[in-house]
Amino acid sequence: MGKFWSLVFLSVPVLGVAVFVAAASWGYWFPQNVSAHGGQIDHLFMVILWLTGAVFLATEIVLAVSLWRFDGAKSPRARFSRGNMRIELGLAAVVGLLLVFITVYQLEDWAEAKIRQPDLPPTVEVNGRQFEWVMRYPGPNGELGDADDLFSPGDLHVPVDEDILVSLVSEDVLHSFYLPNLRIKQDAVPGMRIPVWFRATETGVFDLVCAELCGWGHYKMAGRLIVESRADYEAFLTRLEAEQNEDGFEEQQPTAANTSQRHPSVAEVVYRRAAR
Amino acid sequence: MATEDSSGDNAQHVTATGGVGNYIAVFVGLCLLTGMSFLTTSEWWPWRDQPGFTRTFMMAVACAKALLVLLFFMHLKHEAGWKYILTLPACVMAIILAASLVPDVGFRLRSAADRAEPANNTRETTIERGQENASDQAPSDN
Amino acid sequence: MDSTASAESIQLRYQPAVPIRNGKLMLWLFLSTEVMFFAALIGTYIVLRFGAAAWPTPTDVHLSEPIGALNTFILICSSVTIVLALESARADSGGRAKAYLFVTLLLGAAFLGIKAYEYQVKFHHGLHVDRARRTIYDQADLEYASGLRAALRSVTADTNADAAALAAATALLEQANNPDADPSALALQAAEFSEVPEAADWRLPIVIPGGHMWTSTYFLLTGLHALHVAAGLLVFVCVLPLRLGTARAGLLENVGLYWHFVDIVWIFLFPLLYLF
Amino acid sequence: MTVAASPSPGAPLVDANSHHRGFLRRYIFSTDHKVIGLQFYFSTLIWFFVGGALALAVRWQLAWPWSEMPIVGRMLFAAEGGQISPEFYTMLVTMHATIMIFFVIIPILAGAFGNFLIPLMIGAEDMAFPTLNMFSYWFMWPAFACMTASFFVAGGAASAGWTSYPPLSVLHDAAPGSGPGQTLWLLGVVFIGIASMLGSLNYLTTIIQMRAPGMTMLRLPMTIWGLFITAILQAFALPVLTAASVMQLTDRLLGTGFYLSEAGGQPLLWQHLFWFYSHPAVYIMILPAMGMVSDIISCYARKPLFGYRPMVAAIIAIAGLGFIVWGHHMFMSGMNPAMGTTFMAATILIALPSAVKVFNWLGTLWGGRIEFTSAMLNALAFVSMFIIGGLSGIFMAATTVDIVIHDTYFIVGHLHYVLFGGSTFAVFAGTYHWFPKMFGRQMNEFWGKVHFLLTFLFFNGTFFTMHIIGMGGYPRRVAAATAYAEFARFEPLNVFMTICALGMGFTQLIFAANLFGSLIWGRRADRNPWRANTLEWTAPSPPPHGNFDFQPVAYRGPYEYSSPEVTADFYPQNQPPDAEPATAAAH
Repeated sequence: MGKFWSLVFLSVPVLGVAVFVAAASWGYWFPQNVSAHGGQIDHLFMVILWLTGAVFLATEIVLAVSLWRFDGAKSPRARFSRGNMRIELGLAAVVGLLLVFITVYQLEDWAEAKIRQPDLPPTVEVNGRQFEWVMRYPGPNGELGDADDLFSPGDLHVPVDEDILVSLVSEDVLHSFYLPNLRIKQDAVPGMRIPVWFRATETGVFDLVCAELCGWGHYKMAGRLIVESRADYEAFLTRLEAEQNEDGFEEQQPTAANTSQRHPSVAEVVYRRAAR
Repeated sequence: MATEDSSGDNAQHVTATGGVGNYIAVFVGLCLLTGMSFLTTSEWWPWRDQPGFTRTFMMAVACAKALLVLLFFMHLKHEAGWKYILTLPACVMAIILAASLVPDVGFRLRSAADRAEPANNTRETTIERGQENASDQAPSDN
Repeated sequence: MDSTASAESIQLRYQPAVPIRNGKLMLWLFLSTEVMFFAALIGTYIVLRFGAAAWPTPTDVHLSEPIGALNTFILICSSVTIVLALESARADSGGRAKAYLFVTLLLGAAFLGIKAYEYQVKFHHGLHVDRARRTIYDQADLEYASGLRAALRSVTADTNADAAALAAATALLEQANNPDADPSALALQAAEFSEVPEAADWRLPIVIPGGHMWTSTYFLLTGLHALHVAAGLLVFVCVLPLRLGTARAGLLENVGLYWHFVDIVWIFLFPLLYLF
Repeated sequence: MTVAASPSPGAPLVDANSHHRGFLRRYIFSTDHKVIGLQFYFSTLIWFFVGGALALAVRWQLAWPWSEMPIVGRMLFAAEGGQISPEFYTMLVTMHATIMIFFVIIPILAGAFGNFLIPLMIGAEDMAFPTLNMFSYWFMWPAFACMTASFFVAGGAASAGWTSYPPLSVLHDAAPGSGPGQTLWLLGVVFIGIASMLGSLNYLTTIIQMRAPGMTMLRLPMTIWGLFITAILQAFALPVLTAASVMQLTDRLLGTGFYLSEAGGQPLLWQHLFWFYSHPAVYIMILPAMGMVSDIISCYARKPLFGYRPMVAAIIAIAGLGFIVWGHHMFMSGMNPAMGTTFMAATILIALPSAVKVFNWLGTLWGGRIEFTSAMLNALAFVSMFIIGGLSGIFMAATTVDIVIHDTYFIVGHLHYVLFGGSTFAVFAGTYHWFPKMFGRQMNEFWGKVHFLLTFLFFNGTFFTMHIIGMGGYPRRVAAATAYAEFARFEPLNVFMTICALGMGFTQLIFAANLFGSLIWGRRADRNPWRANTLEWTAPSPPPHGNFDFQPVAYRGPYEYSSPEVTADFYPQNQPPDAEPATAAAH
């Protein structure tokens, strides 16, 4: 039976590699990358995949081979050995070096992705609430956070090939601002304003996903990312401004009060109401 | 048999202590220290306008008191080496836990206070490294 | 020896690693877990308190430092009495041990009594954790204004009220009923109104920035500490009827170690909660 | 060797009356560690099937969203036309994880195997505090009751995820199960915390103070080392979760605001405190398994464990590092990114001791004389699967790569490779291995192998595929990704995974049948059916109250298989060096 079980365990590395090869060739792979920095993240993933893949193959094959070779039915007596400290230390050194390499190799990209915030005013404020994304663009005066801001739920419009700084907030519970095609993910936390930055390199319509469980409607908290040319983007803002001003009702009042009237959040409602 | 004999007997493990006089001395010390930290709230405390120093002083006093209780009332002064194994890990872990909350929870809210926004805006905070921008107005505030 | 030996009379021998009773070892390990428990709570208090945008002063929340110091003194006394009880038990004078333990019990009860008095003072001033019964508000906003209106309405409906104060309350209510009234101005007037001796008991809502978080942390920390004190008292009550001779010195030592730990927690809570 | 009558705490060794006690004292409110261990075992087995059923419901929804579930759907959700509602789906994922983690893996490893094995393996008659031990089991019942009741309260059971992140879990209106269900969930967690804490303090005291003469710390079997370190992790980490849960309870019930930003609190505070426990909990769920697997592999390879001291050092290193890496669950949470770097470095370092362990298991096999028993096969599966789970963990540890795979199915695949592929296979292995000692009978080997083979295949079919859709960005905890154009391409894979999961679920019935069948019809086992070295095999099968009918003394480490000093291929720990070939208590 030793050979049979050896083959069972050998199937793990064989099928494991086969699955990855098949997935790559049948298109079950990364989402299409349309961001300036995404290629680097994919590259890092592949570096780790190759490294871990090599270790995976080596260890799993050694496991299968030892089952084949040292089947109790045919071996006379086990070789008595309590271990070998020199091999252990050598192994630890090699693995340690690999791990240090992985750590150091991606430090720079982490800093680019999350620490070195580009020096530009926020392009848009993205507000997560159950269960939709509400975008807030600066109005005609170009400043975000004043009375002439423009609101638009669902779709996030951004100009192509420009640095975008998103100011991420949440109104009620945790959400996660996830753009698979841009390799962007960041939780939105109530009470915090978190900057997210990227640069889209291709026009098109992509998914905006909520990746943090936010209630029963989490699965449908979908938005769209619309990457368009500068001209289209400005046309969109103009259109939005026109739509918003048609209401007439909102112009006189301060925006903040407006917002809370238009979008009473669960958190606000609960906090306001005297506790039960 | 090579191993030492086991002993679960209660009477064998009575640790030496300093005696009643010792306890009274420690008691007086604790009372004095409590008085000292209480003094910081009085008008005679010379460093009233330096809360940082006052708080450090009070925590130092509290640590001294805790140490007195540990050493004498809990007899750690007279115990063998095991006392380090049983007490230090918990203290180290406790400090790690509290310390690691500070940069993430403490400082972040602190930046809101530093901005000194109007009262209706205290809920919103910004990540420290984020530069100030005009959009700090909380959309959900009134 | 082998398996054929008669089993009935065997007492197994062990090889203990530390030269203390199992009970004492267990108690020290238990204290380690308690250290972590209070580390989480105190850590929470520290980060929330020093991260808070505003924090009330002791006078805002009717916190009396002398009472806190008195409670500290009581706990220190109880630590001395219980260690004296242990000494007496070791000297095999059970009566004296019992007397000391009884004094410790009384001191612990006194601590809890003072704590209860403090809580009662807080409750009297509307400093509840429970939002429905709390009269403090973090900020002067619409929520505060509606709370003030509700309180004033109940005041004006009170027929036994002092005529002058009643007139002032009616006037303030008229102002508060104006939808354009500035909540901050209302809060200021209400604060002045509360200074009137006859009206102090009516407990109009007040604005204490950071008041919500203060009640949360104060009641959590002191409450859980008081629970520990109460548990200690319960143990004292169970131990008192026993004969506290040398044979019970170990038990008394364990109880004492726990009690000293409770004392140490208070040693840190006192400056953190009362003096900072 | 003579028996020196020295006083020892606890009950006399063999209680002459133990066989005359009432049924209640012997089997229900027993203070015997073996009975308590088995109580834990069977309780968790029931929850294992409940949690598994919830998982299958989750899989059903993912493969065929909003379609009518056969049979079960008609019974449970007649109102929705037999389909799973989104509210119910969030409850399913929450309760599946909660049950599997808190009610199955942790109690079966620490509670069942820990209780059963610790005194036997170190040569003690019972735990240091038998009555306390009994309470540690009975404190599980309020937790069981809370969780069971939560399914039947208004709004259903907790549905804020097993991580219970506020504000979702604090605000009453935010999630469907955030009513009484969430409160019961928190109470359950607090009760489990008390039970585990009592248990772990007991284990620590027992292992420190009640080892048999000669059983030095470096002669302890790896199982005991795993359980020892686990108990330390529990003792230090659990109180933090208890404190955090108390704060969430007061937030929910009394109106405090620790986790509500509107009140000056911080949602991230919960995440820090929660993961301060729950990351070490990951090791609580794997370290005892690692220990058991080390023992089993060495026994069936008939070869000493390769590198005993490095193995011990690795366990200690994993546990030590495990305390300072919790932040790697929070890379995307809005945590200070600079802290993310520190947490990443510590996390990646954990791969080092893990690699040492895998290498040593392989080193143990190499040159051995391998016996392919059911226990051995499951232990080998543990090694094979742990390699995958460990390696896939490196992707998440690397902060930058975590951006794309955080909260996707890549994580789901990774954690199941560690928890099912790792811990659960170790539980199977431990069951087959120690069943003779628990009940004095052998489990059926043929059905054991059938169960192993099917579980192994279906398991890999289910969870390996998750890495692929995770790479594609498929988010976890969504009832159906139909709202997203990007993920439609993965639907065929979802169907495939669900079919495998169903197969895996039904395969477990073989295990249950084998387990209960062997209780009745199993072949009688003698004291040491596997010719193993450790002390538990020198006691009768099953051991009586008091465990040993002789004074156990350890003369050597637990892994002296195929030692050149003796002709037999094993050399029990308690066999005196000169007493060849009389193998002390082994028949």
